[in-house]
Amino acid sequence: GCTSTAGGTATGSSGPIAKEDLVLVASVINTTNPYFIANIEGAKALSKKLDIPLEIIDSQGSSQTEISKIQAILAQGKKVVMFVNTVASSDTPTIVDAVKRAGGYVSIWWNKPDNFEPWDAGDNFVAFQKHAGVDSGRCNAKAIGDALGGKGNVIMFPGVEDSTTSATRVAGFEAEMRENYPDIKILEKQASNWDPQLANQNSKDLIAKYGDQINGVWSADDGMQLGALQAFDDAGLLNSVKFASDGLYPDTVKLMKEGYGNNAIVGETFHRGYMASAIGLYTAYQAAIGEIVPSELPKDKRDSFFDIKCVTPETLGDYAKYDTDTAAADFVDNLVETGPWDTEPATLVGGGGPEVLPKS
Amino acid sequence: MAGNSRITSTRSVYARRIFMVHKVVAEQVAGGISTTAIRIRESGIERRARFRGLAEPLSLLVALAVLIGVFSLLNERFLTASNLQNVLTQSAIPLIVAVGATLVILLGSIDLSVEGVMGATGMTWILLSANSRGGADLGPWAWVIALGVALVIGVASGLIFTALKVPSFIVTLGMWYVGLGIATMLYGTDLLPRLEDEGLKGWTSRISFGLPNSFWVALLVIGLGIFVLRSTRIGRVTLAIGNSETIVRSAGLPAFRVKVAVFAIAALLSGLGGILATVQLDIGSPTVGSGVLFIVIPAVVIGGTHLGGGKGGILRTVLGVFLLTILNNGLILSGVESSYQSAVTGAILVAAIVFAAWSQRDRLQVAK
Amino acid sequence: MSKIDNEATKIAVPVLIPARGKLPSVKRLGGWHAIGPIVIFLAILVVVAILTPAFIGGGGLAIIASSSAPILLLALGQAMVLNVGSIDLSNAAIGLLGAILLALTLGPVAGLSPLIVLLATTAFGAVNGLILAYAQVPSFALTLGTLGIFQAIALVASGRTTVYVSSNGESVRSLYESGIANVPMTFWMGVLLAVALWVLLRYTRIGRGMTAIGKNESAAIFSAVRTRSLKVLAFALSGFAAGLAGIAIIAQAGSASPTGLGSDLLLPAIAAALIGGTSISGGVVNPLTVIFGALTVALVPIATTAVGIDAQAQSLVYGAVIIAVVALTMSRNKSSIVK
Amino acid sequence: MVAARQIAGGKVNDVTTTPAVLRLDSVSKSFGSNRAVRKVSLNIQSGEVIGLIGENGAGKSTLLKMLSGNYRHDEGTIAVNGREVQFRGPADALRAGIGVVHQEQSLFTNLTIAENIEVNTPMGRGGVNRLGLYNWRRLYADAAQALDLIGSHLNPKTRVSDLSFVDRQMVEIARAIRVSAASHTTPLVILDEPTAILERTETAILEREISKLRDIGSVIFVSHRLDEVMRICDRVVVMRDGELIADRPVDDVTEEELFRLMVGRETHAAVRNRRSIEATSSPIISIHDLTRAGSYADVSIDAYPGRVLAILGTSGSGRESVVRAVFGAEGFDSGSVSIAGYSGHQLSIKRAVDLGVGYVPAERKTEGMVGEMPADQNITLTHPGSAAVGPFELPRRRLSLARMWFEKLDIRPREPLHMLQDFSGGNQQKVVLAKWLNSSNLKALVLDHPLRGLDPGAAETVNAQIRSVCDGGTAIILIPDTIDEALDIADDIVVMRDGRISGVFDLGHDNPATLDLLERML
Ligand SMILES: Nc1ncnc2c1ncn2[C@@H]1O[C@H](COP(=O)(O)OP(=O)(O)OP(=O)(O)O)[C@@H](O)[C@H]1O
Ligand SMILES: Nc1ncnc2c1ncn2[C@@H]1O[C@H](COP(=O)(O)OP(=O)(O)OP(=O)(O)O)[C@@H](O)[C@H]1O
Ligand SMILES: [Mg+2]
Ligand SMILES: [Mg+2]
Repeated sequence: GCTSTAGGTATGSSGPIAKEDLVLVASVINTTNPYFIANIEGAKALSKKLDIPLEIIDSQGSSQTEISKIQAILAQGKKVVMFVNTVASSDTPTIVDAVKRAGGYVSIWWNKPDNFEPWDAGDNFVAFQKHAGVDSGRCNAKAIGDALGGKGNVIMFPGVEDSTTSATRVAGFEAEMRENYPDIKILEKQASNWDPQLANQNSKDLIAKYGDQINGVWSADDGMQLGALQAFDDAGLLNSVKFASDGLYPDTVKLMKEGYGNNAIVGETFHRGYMASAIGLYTAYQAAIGEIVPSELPKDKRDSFFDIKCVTPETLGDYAKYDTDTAAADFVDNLVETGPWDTEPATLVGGGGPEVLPKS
Repeated sequence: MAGNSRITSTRSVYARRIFMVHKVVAEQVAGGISTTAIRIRESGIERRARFRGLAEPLSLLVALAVLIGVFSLLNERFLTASNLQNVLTQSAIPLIVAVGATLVILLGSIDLSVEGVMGATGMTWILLSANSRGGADLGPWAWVIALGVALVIGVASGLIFTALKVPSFIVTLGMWYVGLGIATMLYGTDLLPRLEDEGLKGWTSRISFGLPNSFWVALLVIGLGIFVLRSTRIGRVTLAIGNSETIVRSAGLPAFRVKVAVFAIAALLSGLGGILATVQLDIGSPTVGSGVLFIVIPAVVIGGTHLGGGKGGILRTVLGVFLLTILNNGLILSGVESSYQSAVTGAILVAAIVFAAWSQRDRLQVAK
Repeated sequence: MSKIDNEATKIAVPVLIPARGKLPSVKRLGGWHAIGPIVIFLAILVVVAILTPAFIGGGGLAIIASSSAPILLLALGQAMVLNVGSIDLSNAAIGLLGAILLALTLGPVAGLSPLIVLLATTAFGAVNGLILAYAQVPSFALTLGTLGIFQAIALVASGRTTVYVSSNGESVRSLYESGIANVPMTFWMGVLLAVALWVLLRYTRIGRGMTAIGKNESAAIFSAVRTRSLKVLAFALSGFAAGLAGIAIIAQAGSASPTGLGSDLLLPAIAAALIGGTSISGGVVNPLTVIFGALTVALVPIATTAVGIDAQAQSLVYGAVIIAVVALTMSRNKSSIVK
Repeated sequence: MVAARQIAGGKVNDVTTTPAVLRLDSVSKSFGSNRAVRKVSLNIQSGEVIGLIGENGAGKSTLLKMLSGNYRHDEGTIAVNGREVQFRGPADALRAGIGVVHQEQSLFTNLTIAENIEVNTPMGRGGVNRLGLYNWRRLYADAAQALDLIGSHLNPKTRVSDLSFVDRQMVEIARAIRVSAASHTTPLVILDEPTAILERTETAILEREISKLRDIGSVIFVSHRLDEVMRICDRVVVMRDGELIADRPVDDVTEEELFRLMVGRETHAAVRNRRSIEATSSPIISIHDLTRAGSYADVSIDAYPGRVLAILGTSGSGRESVVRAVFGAEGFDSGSVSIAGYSGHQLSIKRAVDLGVGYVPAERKTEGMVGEMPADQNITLTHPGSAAVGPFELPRRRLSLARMWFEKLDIRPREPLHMLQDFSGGNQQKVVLAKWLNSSNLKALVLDHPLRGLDPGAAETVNAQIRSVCDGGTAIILIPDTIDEALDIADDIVVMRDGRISGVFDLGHDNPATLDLLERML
């Protein structure tokens, strides 16, 4: 006969779970990008701190793989505390549903449908968390705009075209330029799919197209920026072009510090993958052990934007401490002390609901 | 027996008659007719063959010329020396990989493992060279070991394909993941390895004697590839296998060894491409080869090498790579939005193959 | 005609074939390539069950089945195309485009939407087939080209973002949320299609003609088989199956995006078809074993996770297992030469 | 030259003193339970041309494949030049000096003539050095030399795909004799039905060359054309059911005797009563002024029900293209083909079949049958309606239908569920015929070399079947292998030369001499 399906019976359990029964699960999009590797690092640090076993899921860039691997873990009857860096927004409802049926707790990072809110889905979907893309884009735009003295031409490398993360950053960057740097012209956008190699190629083509008209380059993440930097270096243009991007990978830190290419990198927004995973997991963990009751939280604590730090070469020194060997462990120590929303440098700055895109 | 005697005698009458006739024919054919007839036919055949050998590349060249013409009208920077050098740099790695892919396709097989092999080789190479993670700097040995990794993957593909008779499509698809897996495991969880050797940084796009270094490498590989295909046993047997493996076997030719060798060569060239891509990007990444497969295979096909094997060549593939690289570059230079680029490329691919096939359409033709 | 029938029945009795020795039982079941995929799937399953008993107990089977649904649907379409000796590299892109169209249209036209989507995807497939049949170009290159076109259409149609089903999504959603034996309807949809295709191939003139094309197209042409129409039909079926896969995607996710769920199913679906015993050179296919091919392809990544293989090693294991499974299940009886 | 010998219990008593070029002693080979070759013993001397004949499936090719290293023998010994050999593969046989022209043409059509000829030359000895590098100049020279040896003037640089069938066969022979380069011995050249796919006029050239081969080495020659065997060979050996049952000098046997030895019965061929066109009947197929540029021009032919119309011509005469146009398989530029009253410019195969035309192509394996399908499915492939209800097939009815045809045409083995490729050539041909006979509406049957590769016994049964179809009121258009075949079976003969009709004969009134016909062909 017809029954309800997809992995176990629907429980939607609430009520605290004993710590011994818990498993931490961190799901990342791949294990080859520094950001996702940092995700794993943070999860490991928290696992050690809380003394709870950890499982890592590698989605291999595929929604289907992500979902089925998550279900595979849930099916083993474990009570999970989960952090998912979703491959696509549309994966979120399915994952949340599966976790709910298995009586686990999940925090989602970066991508979810705009109309799918934690408070509508019950306590098992503890929180949705991200760094606001619009703010990040604005940060970068300011850095480039100021470095160019408010005049010049810029090219942009968005990520995958249908990615919200990329789209919000693009929107923020464009809005800031439009509003505050009217003399800076955006020459062209070439979606480079978060792929350093493609950004490298696209850079070469745009250099061929615009030559030394290009004064600034923006990339939606540091991976693509590394590809772009190399292309401009090869073309001998590095010294006269300014770069800004999101992520501040440790490699970027090094380049900024060295003053690479006549201080080519002028602005970065800072976040660390280990912070995201640790915050996400810890939020879910608190809900699991009954420390917090999600339904009693204010909405902005369940759909949250974390602080965007705009890093410039001058302020770079302040961030060195987040890349030491013990940085993840230190952060986790602070996190457990101050709670998910108030740990420097990733403090909650507000939110609730989808990001509002600036009007164009 | 008796009842049949009349019949048998008629048969032998016929036989004798036919015998006589044949003598006549044989004499006629032996003298006079044959040699002139053969000579006339032969000269016709040669002319046709020479023309046919040129016709397809010619239409490709025309297509290339048209593209170049259109793009140079759309953007005057298209035809500048710096952009042409840029196009050559971008085509170098696909060219190197495509030489191997052409050999594999001439066998009638396919190699999908390109990106995996590139990742594994590039990662091995950079981790054993001077890089930002420190570790061993083995100098030239890094090249040897990295290409050794590629060779092992290629030989493994070849052996599984030939000995276990698994279709190359699946073997190399699996090897794609395996190569990616090797790269991922080598990469571990540490920082991105960056190239430290200042001499190598940017080497691929540096210009020597008017052309980018990586393009010189590609030229060398193309030259070697053409030589192998034209004038070595491996090359000729590759073509023979593509034509008919049954015949190759019954002729006692080393089908097994040649197939393994071709997969090994292809993997080595992918590996070389992986190292150059790593140099080009200056960073080690398991996905350093991303997107290369989807330039290389269409390039081979557009070049007119048959996926069934046996027909085609490396120079045509070179034209195919140029066509796609120029297309890619030209679309960006003429300001086509990135969303539409895959559609334009796809449409041109379809148009190219339809155009090429149109004249040869025949109701009895089998298109797979 | 009736004269022939009479004669046939008269003769049939005395000429009954003397049994050529007892056939081994595997052969009677249709040979290794018919049961191989089932055996391999079960073998992997047993290994997983032994290593992680909790996984099977916790509805692991239902998870495998539900995550194999889109792969299965695409693999079935692919198998039909492979059967006529071609390949369809665009079917996953068509499926995703179908999902996007469904998400866009479910709101405005409600119940009509799945029909429109299936019609559209079938038409897309048919266009591939028409170009293939009438321009006589190799399918590999052709569908590689149309793949790019469909991807771009998907990107533009979706407005470069995730498209959510605005309303009327319940009935489609229920395909995933309700099911039989704890397995969602999307999977049973695949099973149903497999059975239908199996009947088509085994018991109809159309199926016989398609198989003849795959085995020897020239001979099929000379036997007055409508080779062109049948090839168009094979591609149209691939498009139709892709449309169903699109519906399955919406049923599962409630939304679609050009790089989201379903965007990377092309190669797994081909692998599923081949593991299911389909010959890559045409003429050999059994839709019923393709079901197990799809289940195996879905099982491998789940199994690596369930068994607890290190995340960084999973892609290596996946590749190796796919090769091994095909090596074990492939039908080599067609010819000893594999390309 | 030929030593006297007799067969005694399968053992050959050889009384010559010089070692035989080839000596087989009780050689056997089985495929599973099927004993394809049983205890065959045979001696071949230098400079001898041996004719090997036998029914389809008698084991000839199997025997030869053991000599060429493609199969390994199960029992017995094979000795070459007095030394016992164990071939592990074709390469070993080549080294021993055995060159083969296989039954199926085995040239690489995408490579040059030179490469095809030199393909077996070991590395380091010919145009390929020890490292596998080619010396093209040397390669072409060697190949030209090999071609010279058999009197061919083909350009070694030509690609094989550009050659005609005869020329290809010449290349195969040149390749076979190139084994002398590999072995430094006089070659033994094996020719497995080299003439089967050739027109009779073309075989004349080949026959001359084969006869000349005895100056270079020894030859084993397989053919189903007994007259050919009689002309070319010194000695004939006959195989039946895997056994070697006779070994005679040609001077001691007649064609009739060979036929009886092969088939195990007398020939049943009956002289046909030819009928004239009845005044009332109208043609079923009417070709009018059919023209295709470069192929044929102004061809007009009428085919009447109940009559066999044979078209004679050499390979360039365009007769194949004409009949393929009738079947809708090839297009034409002008003129018309009308079938049973229907006349249209664009004729497709499907339309032709719907109008009641059937076609047995010359290329049986590639065009005539789906080898990997069971025989019964092949039979119903064209007219599935005979075993179907609507779109659904009825496997039982299909099987009983197939059984009926197996019985009627004496197709052996009587196993319609076996893959068609596993039947012998003659039986495959009968299945292909059955495919068309299975139509309820067969008005005309076009037969392109229907007897190609069939042994004389099988040829008789197929011929008998063609006659009975014809007697049933079907028009037959036949492209025969030989003039003989045409005179044997046809009611009308049309001769074509260079794409034009050069002669029309109604055998009811006319009685053309063979030479007469031949003259019009050449
Ligand atoms: N590859 C094979 N596998 C199994 N049986 C085979 C194979 N090849 C040949 N045979 C068997 O060997 C027997 C002899 O076949 P062979 O091909 O030698 O006949 P033949 O004399 O060459 O016939 P033909 O005149 O038609 O060429 C056949 O009856 C067949 O059953
Ligand atoms: N793979 C196979 N398995 C079993 N029997 C086979 C196989 N291949 C061939 N045979 C057998 O070999 C015999 C002869 O086959 P062969 O291919 O030589 O046909 P043939 O009679 O020579 O055809 P043709 O006269 O057209 O050349 C047949 O009786 C057939 O049953
Ligand atoms: Mg034979
Ligand atoms: Mg034969």
